[in-house]
Amino acid sequence: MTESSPLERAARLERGLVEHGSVRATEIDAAIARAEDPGGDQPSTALGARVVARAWADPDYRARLLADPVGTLGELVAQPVPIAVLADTPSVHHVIVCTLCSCYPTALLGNPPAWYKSFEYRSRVVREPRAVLAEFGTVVDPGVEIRVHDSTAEQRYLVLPQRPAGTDGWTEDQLATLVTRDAMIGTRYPRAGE
Amino acid sequence: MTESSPLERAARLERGLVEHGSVRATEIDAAIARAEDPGGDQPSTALGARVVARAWADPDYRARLLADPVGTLGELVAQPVPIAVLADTPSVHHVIVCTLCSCYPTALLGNPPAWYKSFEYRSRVVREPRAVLAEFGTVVDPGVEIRVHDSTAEQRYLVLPQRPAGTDGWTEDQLATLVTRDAMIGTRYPRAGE
Amino acid sequence: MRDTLSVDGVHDMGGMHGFGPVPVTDDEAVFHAPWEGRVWAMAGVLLRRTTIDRFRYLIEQMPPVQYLTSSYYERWLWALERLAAEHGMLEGRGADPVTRPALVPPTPGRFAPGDQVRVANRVVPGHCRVPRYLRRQVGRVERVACVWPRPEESAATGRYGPLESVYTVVFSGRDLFGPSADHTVSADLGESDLEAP
Amino acid sequence: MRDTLSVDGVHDMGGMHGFGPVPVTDDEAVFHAPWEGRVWAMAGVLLRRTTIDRFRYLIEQMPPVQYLTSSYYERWLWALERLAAEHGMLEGRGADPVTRPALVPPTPGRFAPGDQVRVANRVVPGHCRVPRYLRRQVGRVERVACVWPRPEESAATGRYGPLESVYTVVFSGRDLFGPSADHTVSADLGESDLEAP
Repeated sequence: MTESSPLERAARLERGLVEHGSVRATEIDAAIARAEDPGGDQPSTALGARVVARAWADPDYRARLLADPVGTLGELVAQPVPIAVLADTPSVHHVIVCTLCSCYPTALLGNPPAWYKSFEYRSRVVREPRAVLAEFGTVVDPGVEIRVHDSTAEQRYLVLPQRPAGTDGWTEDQLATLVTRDAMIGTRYPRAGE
Repeated sequence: MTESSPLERAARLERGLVEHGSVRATEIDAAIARAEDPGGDQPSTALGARVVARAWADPDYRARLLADPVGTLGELVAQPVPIAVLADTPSVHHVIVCTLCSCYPTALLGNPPAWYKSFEYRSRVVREPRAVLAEFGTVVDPGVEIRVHDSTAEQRYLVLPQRPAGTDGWTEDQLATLVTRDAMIGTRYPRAGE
Repeated sequence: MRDTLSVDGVHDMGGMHGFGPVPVTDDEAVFHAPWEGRVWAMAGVLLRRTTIDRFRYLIEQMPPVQYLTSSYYERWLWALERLAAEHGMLEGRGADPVTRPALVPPTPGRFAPGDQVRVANRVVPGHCRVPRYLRRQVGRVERVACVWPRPEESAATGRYGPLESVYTVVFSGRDLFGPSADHTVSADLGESDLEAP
Repeated sequence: MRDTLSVDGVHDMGGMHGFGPVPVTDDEAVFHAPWEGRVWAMAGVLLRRTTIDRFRYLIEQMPPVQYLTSSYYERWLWALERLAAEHGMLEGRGADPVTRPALVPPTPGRFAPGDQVRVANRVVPGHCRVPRYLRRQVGRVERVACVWPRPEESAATGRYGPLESVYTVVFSGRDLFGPSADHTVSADLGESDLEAP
């Protein structure tokens, strides 16, 4: 392997693959465009926020989402692998990680943030989740169990946080503004209500 | 910490330590001179070879060496920590390593070779000693148990190889020419006799 | 390339010390350079011709220092170069598409929710999805998570292997990381990676 | 400096995959550059003012990439800089000499030759001389090796800790590394690191 830069190596690989018909440059372009500017029905943080907001607003949807997450999420966007929804409660706070690589619910949320893929997060959150969450500014009550889910198989996870206080009567669209990506991974709480 | 070279950092540290009386430059010079050109009674591979040759030649010495290694080796050079002598037999071949750092019988043999301190040796020899020994050109009969000693505490190890065939009647000095450093670590056999 | 030596690699870093604070940023850029996007998208195409486990396994074979000093998409690029090479994709050969298995509902297997299980001592060289910090630990089955092909075979062959039940198993943080740990850890482990305790 | 986080560090590399062939050379140079000799000799002097365990512990706190990309004496230099700093040796303060314990004959302890023992699950952060590949494995006591201060305390305080018996324990390579391993491994483990199986 030469010592060329990743940029040069990536370009060389793509040229070779295109030349021999293994990829088409147009499909690469289209995939990047979709990832960087997803429409409303493409995997993205915004899509995940809609799911969480609806689960907060609609008890039937929440029940369906927990009982059949693949089917329920599949109504919005195809789920090629199993996915489980982890509902936080007053006594359990869920956090997801993939210590072995960087498995993430991309089929729902799009690409993971850089910190999720970092060695620091991967190595530490299974061992000392309270210390790691504190680095996000998240302090979990000592009486609350933190459960860290290591995504060691093909099943993916989505955290369903507790609905913030002070949001009585809010619409789904209003609720969705409180749902951050990190809240769906479990490293931060949703934004506060009123 | 600055990005200066190890050479610059080492010089800066030494200047600071000398200036404040923590070390004397002359004792540094003297220690290096001893390590690089040990006299006959300083720890070195040659000293270890004398021990092994004598154990081959003198059954009483061998018995004392195995029964009281610290005392027996201490007749030649002080042993500040425990040391055990591992006698190879037709059915067991001993190899030493320190997976956690690079512990080595320095009080007898002097400083370890670079490969002994390498990540490759430290990581692999406890897991696949036959493959590692093969990289030294050493093929151990499949019927012989390889025992790898991980130097995890302060006890150090010296391997006492089997006396090579074809050395009947050899003097200790002659025998000592067959004893290599690697033979006392266990990664190679002694040189062959006649 | 040595193809059989990655089970105890540096990629298996769960529980490791020394990596320092998490680089928490609110940087939401999907790609931090155009080439990253192209590598990501090429992976999406090429992964139709092999298994996700094969791709992971290739990454796991990066030498430790290179793994730790490469960025995320550099590791992907390294694996894609090897994937293209092993299929002769740059010499005009190709690879047949590989079908991801259809999702089937979880089915009852050897273990049931509530069972205590011990994680097997998975040390045989090759790809493996049992992190080292869980080896030989005892946990409790929470649910049957799914049915999925065994990753060992999928990684070794580049074709999806035989199906098996996958269980979500919960462990005490105290068992794993000592008395100061007050959390729990769950992992999804295949039936062949679990034993009666 | 975070002083309590090295038990699962990259230095604990016994059994790790990925490091490639051993760099076997017949190069017998004791030092490969003059500064290496000076670092080695300075260590000899400074180690009279602390414990060998403290020195090891300092090295173990190098960040993983730095550890893996530094040479042997660079790691020593890094630790000596920290050792000098923690004793204020460059500000005119010094450190009292520390006496290495006198060698005493091994004494009978809790375990006897022939006993089966289980290695404790040593996961509490701090210095530790139990390699990870031996945690919770069962072996057989071969002999009482020596009596020596507990390295945990010696590392934490820079003064030698309470004495304990150290046992040479033999393990089956098969237990540690799977069915293809036909060798045995021995390690010297302190009484407090061993349990009845």
